[in-house]
Amino acid sequence: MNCIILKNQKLAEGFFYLSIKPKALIGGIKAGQFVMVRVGTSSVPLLRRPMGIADFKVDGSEFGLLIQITGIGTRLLSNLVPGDNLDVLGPFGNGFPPDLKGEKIWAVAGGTGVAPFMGIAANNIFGNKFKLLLGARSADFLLQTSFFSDRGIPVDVSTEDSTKGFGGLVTELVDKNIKSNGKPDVMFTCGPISMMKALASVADEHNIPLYASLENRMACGFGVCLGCVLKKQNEDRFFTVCRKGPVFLSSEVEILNT
Amino acid sequence: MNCIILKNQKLAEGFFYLSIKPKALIGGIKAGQFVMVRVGTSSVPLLRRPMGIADFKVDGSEFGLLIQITGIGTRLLSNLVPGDNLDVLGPFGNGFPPDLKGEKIWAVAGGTGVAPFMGIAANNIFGNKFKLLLGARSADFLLQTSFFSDRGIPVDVSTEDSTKGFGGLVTELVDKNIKSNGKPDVMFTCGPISMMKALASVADEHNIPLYASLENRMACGFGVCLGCVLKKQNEDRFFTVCRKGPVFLSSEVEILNT
Amino acid sequence: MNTPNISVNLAGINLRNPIIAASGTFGYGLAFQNFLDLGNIGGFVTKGISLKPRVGNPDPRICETPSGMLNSIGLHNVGLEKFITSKMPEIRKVDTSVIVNFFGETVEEYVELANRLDQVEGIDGLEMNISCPNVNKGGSSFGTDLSVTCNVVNLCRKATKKPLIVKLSPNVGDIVEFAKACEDNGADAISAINTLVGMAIDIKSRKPLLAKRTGGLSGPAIKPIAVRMVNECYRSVKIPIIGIGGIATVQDIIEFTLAGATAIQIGTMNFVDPAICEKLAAELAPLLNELGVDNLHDLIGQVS
Amino acid sequence: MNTPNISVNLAGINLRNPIIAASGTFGYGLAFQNFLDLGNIGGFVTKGISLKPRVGNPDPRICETPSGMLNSIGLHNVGLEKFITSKMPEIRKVDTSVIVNFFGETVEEYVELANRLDQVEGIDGLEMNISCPNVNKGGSSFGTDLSVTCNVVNLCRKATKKPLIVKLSPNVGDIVEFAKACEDNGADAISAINTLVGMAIDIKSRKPLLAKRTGGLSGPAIKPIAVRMVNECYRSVKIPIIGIGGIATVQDIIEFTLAGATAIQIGTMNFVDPAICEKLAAELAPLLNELGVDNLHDLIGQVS
Ligand SMILES: Cc1cc2nc3c(=O)[nH]c(=O)nc-3n(C[C@H](O)[C@H](O)[C@H](O)COP(=O)(O)OP(=O)(O)OC[C@H]3O[C@@H](n4cnc5c(N)ncnc54)[C@H](O)[C@@H]3O)c2cc1C
Ligand SMILES: Cc1cc2nc3c(=O)[nH]c(=O)nc-3n(C[C@H](O)[C@H](O)[C@H](O)COP(=O)(O)OP(=O)(O)OC[C@H]3O[C@@H](n4cnc5c(N)ncnc54)[C@H](O)[C@@H]3O)c2cc1C
Ligand SMILES: Cc1cc2nc3c(=O)[nH]c(=O)nc-3n(C[C@H](O)[C@H](O)[C@H](O)COP(=O)(O)O)c2cc1C
Ligand SMILES: Cc1cc2nc3c(=O)[nH]c(=O)nc-3n(C[C@H](O)[C@H](O)[C@H](O)COP(=O)(O)O)c2cc1C
Ligand code: FES
Ligand code: FES
Repeated sequence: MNCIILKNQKLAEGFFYLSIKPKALIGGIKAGQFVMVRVGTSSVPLLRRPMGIADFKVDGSEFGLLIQITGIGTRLLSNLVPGDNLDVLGPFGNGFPPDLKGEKIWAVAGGTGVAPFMGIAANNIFGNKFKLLLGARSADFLLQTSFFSDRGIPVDVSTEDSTKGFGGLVTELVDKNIKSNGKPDVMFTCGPISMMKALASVADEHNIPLYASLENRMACGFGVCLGCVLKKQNEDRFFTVCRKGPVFLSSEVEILNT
Repeated sequence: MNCIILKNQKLAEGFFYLSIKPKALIGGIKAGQFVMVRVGTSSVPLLRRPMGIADFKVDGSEFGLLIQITGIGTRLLSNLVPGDNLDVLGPFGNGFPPDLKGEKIWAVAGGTGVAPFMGIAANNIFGNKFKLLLGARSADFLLQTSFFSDRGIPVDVSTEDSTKGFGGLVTELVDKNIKSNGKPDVMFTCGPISMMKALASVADEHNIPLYASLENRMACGFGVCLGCVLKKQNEDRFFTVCRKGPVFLSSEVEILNT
Repeated sequence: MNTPNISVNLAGINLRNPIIAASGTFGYGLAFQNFLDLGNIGGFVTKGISLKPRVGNPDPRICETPSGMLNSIGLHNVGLEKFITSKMPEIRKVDTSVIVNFFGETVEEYVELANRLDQVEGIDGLEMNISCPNVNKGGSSFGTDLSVTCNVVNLCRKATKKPLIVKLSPNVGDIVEFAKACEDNGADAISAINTLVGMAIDIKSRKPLLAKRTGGLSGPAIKPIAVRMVNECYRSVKIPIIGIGGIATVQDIIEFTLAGATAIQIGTMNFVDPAICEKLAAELAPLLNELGVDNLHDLIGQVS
Repeated sequence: MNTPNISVNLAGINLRNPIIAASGTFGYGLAFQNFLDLGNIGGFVTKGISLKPRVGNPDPRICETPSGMLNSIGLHNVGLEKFITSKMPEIRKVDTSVIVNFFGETVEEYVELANRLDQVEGIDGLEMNISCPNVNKGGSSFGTDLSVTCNVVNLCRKATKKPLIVKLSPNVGDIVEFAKACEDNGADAISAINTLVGMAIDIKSRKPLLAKRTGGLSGPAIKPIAVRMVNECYRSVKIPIIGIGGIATVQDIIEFTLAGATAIQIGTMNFVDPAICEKLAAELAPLLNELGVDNLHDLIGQVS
């Protein structure tokens, strides 16, 4: 799918946000889905890079990617300028469940993990049931918080170096919130695997269903290479993250329970 | 050697001219030498591309490359914009002999083969002994002729489709010039191998020493890979084009005499 | 200007064009219908099928390398039963040639698979993947032991009347010996090449980037090795060769054809561009026109 | 923070760092003095030397491939006599370890070369290139025939007291057999790997891009194969291994070290950046600091 870069915005050192216009509408994007992005046209880098869809318009006329530079591919993407072409496949995967009962939905995110929740916020999917708890190492890396507050969504933040909000890990912030406000009906999470693991044990302890957006190296993004598998909890079988996920109930995947 | 692009000028469809400023002066450039240009920073394309030095300043503070798009490397180079960095090694090779006796020196060029003679013209190396005979398939591809005429150097042109100057091959133009003006004392040539071969037999017939700038695939550019060899005339030995050339006396290389 | 003929006859399988999607990179074909019309490609090879379903290797299973990738997907597949009952009915609806890739852990398993698949309607050919660990030989690969290769090809040949293609391992000293062994034992065609064994290490964790330590290298990086092996085989056997390894452009297809390939397979590049088989199919006739060739067949093995 | 130790002892050769320029990509060392200070690199290996001067293969001899290149330079070198009389006096002035690469067309030539080079002052080690055509065996390579390898290594071992390194061909079914054969026959170290045989074809002229039809594939494309082979050898032999194949970054050096390399060689990348050996040498200690390692030696073979 051919797309055009509308904007490339630096958010913090090593983080940028691409606003993208598909040349044809992308039907039915769900928050938590991802796209496979081709970087350049040569064989280095060879494979597409998976990137979660951040903000998007429901009519599929625009979407954004919040990207952290971690290697050759993301570095090349960071050089894109408005008007450049971008070759994208997707949307792929299942996204966060949009039709949950419960009255209190907390999204717990770390770093670029805030991205999929932008789509939920922008399209007001859960109205005032929704709250964001965002953690980062330092205030500069608390990305896109105003995107949520501008839309009236409560945002509670933590920083490891105490430069903003609660001083500590975002899981501690979750604990604190549970203590003061009671537990949510369901949690969503996206971020570093260590954070999501810690959160999975908090969720387990309090018996809160947790939907986690997982990552793995991917070659195809749509279930055919079988490269992106993770082990099922308590079963000698694998899921493909790209097709069965990337959003899973935390109790179902071994990696969040070890 | 780090360089900065000063200008990227399209000359004709598929041909462009890069004006380049080395960050440190390049000592002692001679017309007919070449540089090895790194294209990008990834392993595709892997090897540097050899490019003849076109116009240059004798103090080594600026030089130009006249480039034809023929593949991935030259296409990427055509996208450079002023301010971009370019990683260049050289100058390499021996260039055209600058200290020839004779009163009449003709440079016979085809297409981008005009490039090395720009350095001779700009630095007025042979004064009014020097004349350019330039051929191309069509008027649009007669490149840089005003560069020479602006400097008072006579230019005689031919086009295969008769859109400008003499209608025919540049070797026919040489024949015509010899018939009307007498033969030159020496000829230089640069251009397609078929043209240079034809010219070598003209030179042979009239007993005119001919210095030809040859090409070959190159990996290093300075004599160590032994990849760029051509066979010596009448000997079972090879020259490296990069170190013994790229300018050779036409009688010395088999490829111009077969 | 005539439209050049790009259809080929591959050991009795009529392909509308020489472009086949390679095993393990095209699933069971069906998922690609979102990206291309299977009716426009020569055919596809299924993911390798075993007698029983297999969960495959632990993860991580893939990583990227310069102009290539490593994979250790392993034996992950739905198994013969489910393949026949739930995949084949869908596959049969598709208007393209279908080649089923299969493998066993023992010679007996290979033979049983050949036997069973022989009976299945809608399969145009069988491709034996012999780059698999042989449990009876301490896990060394079938395809790197000449006598084992002879034996398993010979027995599978007897087990099926369908066109039998043997897919060669490049991890051998002399691929020609193996190509000849396949020809001598009744193979109708060979596929060359499967992946080269490679390894990559994460320097921070000091762990291999693949859980299985090593994996198969594929992609443009291996193309020169594949072209060489196809050409070596072409010069030594008479059965047709399917060229595989790093094909990414229509020029690459011609390169393999000149080296000796009757048809080609595209693997890794299906991930990069899931419509690539169809796109290259559309580019083939125009390129032949440019090259002044009427019939792709006339180029097979014509490198001078 | 201490400065990590990056010096290594390679079979008795003390290298100030593990970075050696590979044979055939560094000439006789001298031409690189325009680009770097040889006193800052571990050492270099000369272009392969034969008894008599050799003109090498017809041109074209090189072409580019995805993330790699093919070469068929062949035997082109100045010959032993001229090497000793006109190159060695210059080479001796250089403050770095000097390894001389040599090859013969017969076992006798190898032995005579080992004998003669043994007497030459200023040579720190000998590297036998056994990926050469054996005229007495119809041109098949020494390094792909196990008994020939055993024999030639054994006899060269007796002919020299200098550290003897055997450079292995990757074009074999099982490189470990060859590594063991070298160890058993007295080699002090092995270099792995030489180039993989590859081929590329110009589709317009229908000619191979190399006049010799095939050539050796080198560059980043082959790195995963090289890392795997180094690791296989490390797990099977005790003699030190020089890792070679596609090294382009300081991270690649650590990757080969973890796989089992005591030292490494850089080949093709010397063409892309003639100062690369010196640059990577400067980057090595800082990277070890980052990785929390005091001594490069502690990383050898430490992939888990
Ligand atoms: C479903 C999904 C959604 C993602 N969403 C985002 C996002 O919104 N923003 C963002 O910055 N990053 C996201 N990532 C991670 C992103 O894909 C990697 O950071 C990126 O591929 C690294 O590429 P590189 O070339 O810069 O790094 P390199 O290290 O050079 O990449 C080498 C290889 O490893 C793979 N790889 C490396 N790290 C990862 C990883 N963490 N996950 C998957 N593959 C990896 C790459 O695909 C590539 O094949 C997501 C990953 C997945 C699987
Ligand atoms: C001494 C010398 C001076 C040159 N001067 C000029 C110049 O002033 N202007 C200009 O436009 N071109 C010049 N060339 C040719 C230029 O180097 C090639 O056109 C260019 O390398 C092609 O690169 P590519 O990636 O675009 O093409 P590709 O075909 O993708 O290149 C593939 C490989 O082949 C090699 N190659 C292909 N064609 C040639 C060729 N004709 N000569 C040498 N190597 C080749 C490349 O180096 C590369 O390794 C010169 C070549 C030499 C040897
Ligand atoms: C992820 C992946 C899975 C593969 N699985 C199989 C398989 O099941 N059976 C098989 O014979 N080959 C398998 N292959 C090998 C390919 O079919 C092909 O031979 C190889 O990838 C080289 O072609 P390429 O360079 O075009 O990818 C697989 C390759 C990849 C990349
Ligand atoms: C142009 C060229 C010439 C080579 N000549 C030799 C040689 O004479 N002897 C030898 O043992 N290896 C030779 N090699 C192989 C290299 O030393 C090295 O083993 C190989 O290139 C792999 O390393 P790389 O990927 O870093 O290039 C040559 C390689 C190249 C590219
Ligand atoms: S990325 Fe290919 S199956 Fe998930
Ligand atoms: S290009 Fe390397 S020797 Fe000439």
